[in-house]
Amino acid sequence: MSVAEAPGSPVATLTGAVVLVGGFPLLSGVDLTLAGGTVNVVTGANGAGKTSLLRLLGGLVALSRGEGRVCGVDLARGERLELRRRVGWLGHEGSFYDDLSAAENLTFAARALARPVTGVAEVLERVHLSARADTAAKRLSAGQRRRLGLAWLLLRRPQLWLLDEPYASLDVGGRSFFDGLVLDVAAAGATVVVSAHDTLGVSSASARTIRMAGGRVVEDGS
Amino acid sequence: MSVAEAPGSPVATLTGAVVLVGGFPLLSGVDLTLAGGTVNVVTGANGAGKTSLLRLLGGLVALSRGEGRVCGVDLARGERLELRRRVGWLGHEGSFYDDLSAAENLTFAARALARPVTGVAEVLERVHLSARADTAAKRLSAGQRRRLGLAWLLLRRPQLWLLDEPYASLDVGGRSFFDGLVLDVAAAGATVVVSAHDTLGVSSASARTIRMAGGRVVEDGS
Amino acid sequence: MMKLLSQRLLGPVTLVLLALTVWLGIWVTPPDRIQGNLARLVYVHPAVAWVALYVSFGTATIASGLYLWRRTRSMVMDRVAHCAMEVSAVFIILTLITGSIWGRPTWGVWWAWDARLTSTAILGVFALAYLALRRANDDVEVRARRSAVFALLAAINVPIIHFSVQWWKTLHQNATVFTSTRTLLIHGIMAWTLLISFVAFTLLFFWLLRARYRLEEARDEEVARGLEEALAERQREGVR
Amino acid sequence: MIRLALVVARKDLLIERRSRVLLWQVVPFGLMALLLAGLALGPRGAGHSNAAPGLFYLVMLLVTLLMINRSRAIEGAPGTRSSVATLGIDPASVFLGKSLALAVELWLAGVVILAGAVVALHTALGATATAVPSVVVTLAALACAGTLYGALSGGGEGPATLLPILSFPAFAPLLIAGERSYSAALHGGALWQWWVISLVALVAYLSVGILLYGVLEES
Amino acid sequence: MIRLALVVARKDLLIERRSRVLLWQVVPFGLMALLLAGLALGPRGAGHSNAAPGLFYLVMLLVTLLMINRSRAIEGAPGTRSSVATLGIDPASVFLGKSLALAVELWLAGVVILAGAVVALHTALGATATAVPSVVVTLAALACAGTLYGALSGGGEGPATLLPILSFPAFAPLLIAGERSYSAALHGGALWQWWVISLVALVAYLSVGILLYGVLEES
Ligand code: HEM
Ligand SMILES: Nc1ncnc2c1ncn2[C@@H]1O[C@H](COP(=O)(O)OP(=O)(O)OP(=O)(O)O)[C@@H](O)[C@H]1O
Ligand SMILES: Nc1ncnc2c1ncn2[C@@H]1O[C@H](COP(=O)(O)OP(=O)(O)OP(=O)(O)O)[C@@H](O)[C@H]1O
Ligand SMILES: [Mg+2]
Ligand SMILES: [Mg+2]
Repeated sequence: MSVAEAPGSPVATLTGAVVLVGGFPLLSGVDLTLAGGTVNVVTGANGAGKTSLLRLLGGLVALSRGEGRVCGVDLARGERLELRRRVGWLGHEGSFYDDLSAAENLTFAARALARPVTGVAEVLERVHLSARADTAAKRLSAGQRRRLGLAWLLLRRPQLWLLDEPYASLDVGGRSFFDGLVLDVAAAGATVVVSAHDTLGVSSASARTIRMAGGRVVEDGS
Repeated sequence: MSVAEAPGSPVATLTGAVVLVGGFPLLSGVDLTLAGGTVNVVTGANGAGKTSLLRLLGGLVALSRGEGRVCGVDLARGERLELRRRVGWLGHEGSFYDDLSAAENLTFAARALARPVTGVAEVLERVHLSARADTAAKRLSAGQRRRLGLAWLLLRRPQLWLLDEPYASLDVGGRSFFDGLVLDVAAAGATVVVSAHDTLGVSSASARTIRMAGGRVVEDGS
Repeated sequence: MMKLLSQRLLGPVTLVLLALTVWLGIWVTPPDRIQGNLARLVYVHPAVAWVALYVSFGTATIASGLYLWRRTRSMVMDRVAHCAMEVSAVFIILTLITGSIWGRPTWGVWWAWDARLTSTAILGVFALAYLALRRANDDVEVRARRSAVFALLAAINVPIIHFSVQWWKTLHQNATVFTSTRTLLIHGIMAWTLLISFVAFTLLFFWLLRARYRLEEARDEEVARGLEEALAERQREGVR
Repeated sequence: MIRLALVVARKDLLIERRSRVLLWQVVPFGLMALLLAGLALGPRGAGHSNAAPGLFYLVMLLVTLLMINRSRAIEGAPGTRSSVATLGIDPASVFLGKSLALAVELWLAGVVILAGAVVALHTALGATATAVPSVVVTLAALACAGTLYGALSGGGEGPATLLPILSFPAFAPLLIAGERSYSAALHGGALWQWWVISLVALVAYLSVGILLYGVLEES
Repeated sequence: MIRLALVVARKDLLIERRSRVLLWQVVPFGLMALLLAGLALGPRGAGHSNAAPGLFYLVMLLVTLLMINRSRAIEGAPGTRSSVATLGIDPASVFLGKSLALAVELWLAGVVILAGAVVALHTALGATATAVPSVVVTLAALACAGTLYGALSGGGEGPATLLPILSFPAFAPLLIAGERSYSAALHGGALWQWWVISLVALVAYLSVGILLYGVLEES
């Protein structure tokens, strides 16, 4: 967050990136450059490697071969903890504590990030969860959990946003809120990478579409 | 499965159905009749109670107030085990064993249902998972897990199909396969209830759309 | 040149020294006055214990430490640590077995809740736990880090074992061979045999370590060869 | 019913073989617990051989708890994932199958722990051999009770930690019966009497399980 | 670092207070285990008071294992859910915070179990009171070691059952030290010597944790 790189300069570069898990190549050689302040949509059939690519970019899996630099961190040198601090991740599970309420989760995040706790109510309002502020996260509906995940990211304001199938579980209102959010975020200089099967609202706009298959990038509509 | 009710006769009837969990009403009085051999799409905003309705129909939560009869089982009398045998459920988690491979999971199901084990390969082929037959279920991608869930249902051939956001995680091919499957299933006399935020391929066809809000049915386009 | 020579000679020299130990231990040295022929275990048990505790566990610990230190971090260190720990597990088990065999006639029991015996057994469990930990992680880097930290934590046990005979009153032999003042308590041919046994078992360790390391290397190479194939196959998935 | 039970047991054992949790984690844990229990009682070595039967069963109890947690984790939350729920297998078969798989695992673990007890606690090997039939029956009873209590504590919100408190009271009689008959084998005394108690417990848990497992799964 | 550690500890304790796992499940389990261990050693009542320190620590060990599993379950898989991963809290603070929370929980549980031991195993109350400082330190060391081993065994594929085997060998010295100093308090003897061992262990685990927790979490 502190190191605001010049907009347009690459936030991530991968060369021949291979990710092996249990001997199976989740990624089989990805070459990719992501410019700062852009929105990138990753598409491809089931099992093509979209989630794996996002996980690599987020420092959640190790690079087995090839080279990679994300947010100024060298993936080959194994400083993934450093990287994870700079990226935000929204997956199917939700990165918060199930037993805490929506508000408590965000309060914890705000405290840990040394942000004012007053921001919490405002963020909850933005994702339309104010009515559920005191409900335990595990009791929220699928779409509400997604919204809480977005709220968490809003608080964190990471440099690189990695969103795995953001449309899943969101209702119509949630989707259009999401589209607006992504454009805002990119305009503010952060980079967004989205994996999707749906045609996103943002795809029509400025987004670059990257198509994957067999663990590689096969088409790059940049 | 054995009791093939006359097509058109109601498979499920709910009157004033209320579901309380921890004092909170997930459903706040649902009146609904589902005819056999139909496709029903449940829509509504996040937190409207779609998943809760499906869970009630599947015997996964108890009825707190009101009356309900699903697949010939009286919900108030608490014979939910009986009910669960007759319905098939596809949720976000997937109802199979993570440590077993895709094929082993289906083989177990086939054995337990006293079906020929040879059907497994064929079902895997239908959902395009043959190439991943020997991969542990926990290693499958999100969409592949969905497909495995469909394969499991295909083997079971339940009387009532409850599908929670089936489009999520499926790629374009998967979605059109799903549409075809649902129409087949309904044509064969089973009843399908789908919750969705997307406009499904089947909605355009014969489906009935039920809109929920605040734990109730607010619009019924039957 | 030196390297080549040592590589060629390690195996034969180890064998010769082991044979020498056996010959000296069984036919040349005299039986003990009290324990009789059983005392000949003195040429096996202390040497095996020495290798288990210091040589092999020490190698594993140092390699783990080097892995954790950023500058020397490499998969070589991880592999050395792994192989050394495996060999160490074997030697710890041998220590327990030879000790038990010796303990039955001298103390009348196979096992006692003596501080040294117990702490040795605990070290053995550490070694097994290390191997279990490696099995439970298949991300290479995660595995390397976790097992390195674990090996360091386990190493704290080694000095405890060594001093246990002094800290707690125990059944087990006090430091008899080398006392704290470093004077040798037994003499003549027995001392020489003892010394040779130590050298022989130490060399045996390095021989085993090298063999194990090569096996691991070969396995990695095979994996790398399989990898090309796996990559090609994965890439083909997209085309279909 | 038997056929289905075998299908279920086979599946559980297959999963166990895949993950090797028993071999690499539970059995070493059991041995470790044995060593530690020995330690906790202090180095007054003489007492150990007396305590051996009790310690053996105490350790087997802990092993059982771990294995039940595993067995429960495999099935996941009831309703969404359990085999009864999604396949309509009759609950009695599920109960039998899971108990059988658990019993097989406990027997395997028991052999190793028993060997550990003989070596580490100086129990007589011959006398231990006479105790084997009673151990087999007691462990089987433990397996049945464990499966039953696993279902009781399982699912919903209750985390794995609920299990011990629920099952411990039920395990206590088994523990005592097992300990007494093992002790009797070691020191002489009426062996069959405690043996019969274990057997009765086994039959009781089996029948309760067959009759009532469905009620538990339903909820 | 301290501020963040407090934030983390507070969050863990809040979650614990919400779920009441400690109160309703872990502590009753501990008492139960104490009773059972008493049973397993047979009705030779006299022996109990001697065995009390060992049993107390054995039970506290089991309690620790359960609590670590809880603490791990709270954080979920590393990378996707853990607070370090998603918030970039420095790992030393996370380690300190989680250890602190665990220590507080263990102290609370310890009070109850100690009371149970006094009542059920007839240990002298006054002597037990003298043992309290050593118990406090030993439990704190257990908490630090536990947090460390929790991170070691955590996440990825490893199920919760890996934890016991990893941590038991490390807990053993703590168990011995605690038992001896409690015994010394009961029967007279050099108290401070074992007390110092616990203290040294606490400091050692604290420093190792502060230095290396990051390495573990990173993976
Ligand atoms: C299971 C039983 C036993 C175990 C686990 C065991 C373990 C060990 C260990 C770990 C050492 C190395 C200590 C060090 O160098 O710091 C050692 C050394 C030794 N052991 Fe044992 N031992 C056992 C039984 C015995 C018995 C029965 C005897 C003889 C009566 C014996 C005699 C010795 C001697 C003479 C040494 C070398 C002492 C020295 O130089 O410090 N051990 N043992
Ligand atoms: N051990 C393994 N053996 C074989 N295949 C594996 C193994 N582990 C992972 N895979 C495969 O790797 C791929 C992982 O893909 P990933 O999760 O990145 O897909 P995705 O593009 O996100 O798909 P989806 O659209 O379904 O979410 C899947 O095809 C999965 O089956
Ligand atoms: N204890 C509770 N207190 C307050 N609200 C609760 C509680 N438990 C559940 N809820 C609410 O009940 C609703 C459950 O809705 P359900 O999961 O059926 O929604 P859904 O229609 O499936 O939504 P989605 O589209 O997001 O999947 C949610 O709004 C949730 O916040
Ligand atoms: Mg995916
Ligand atoms: Mg829902």
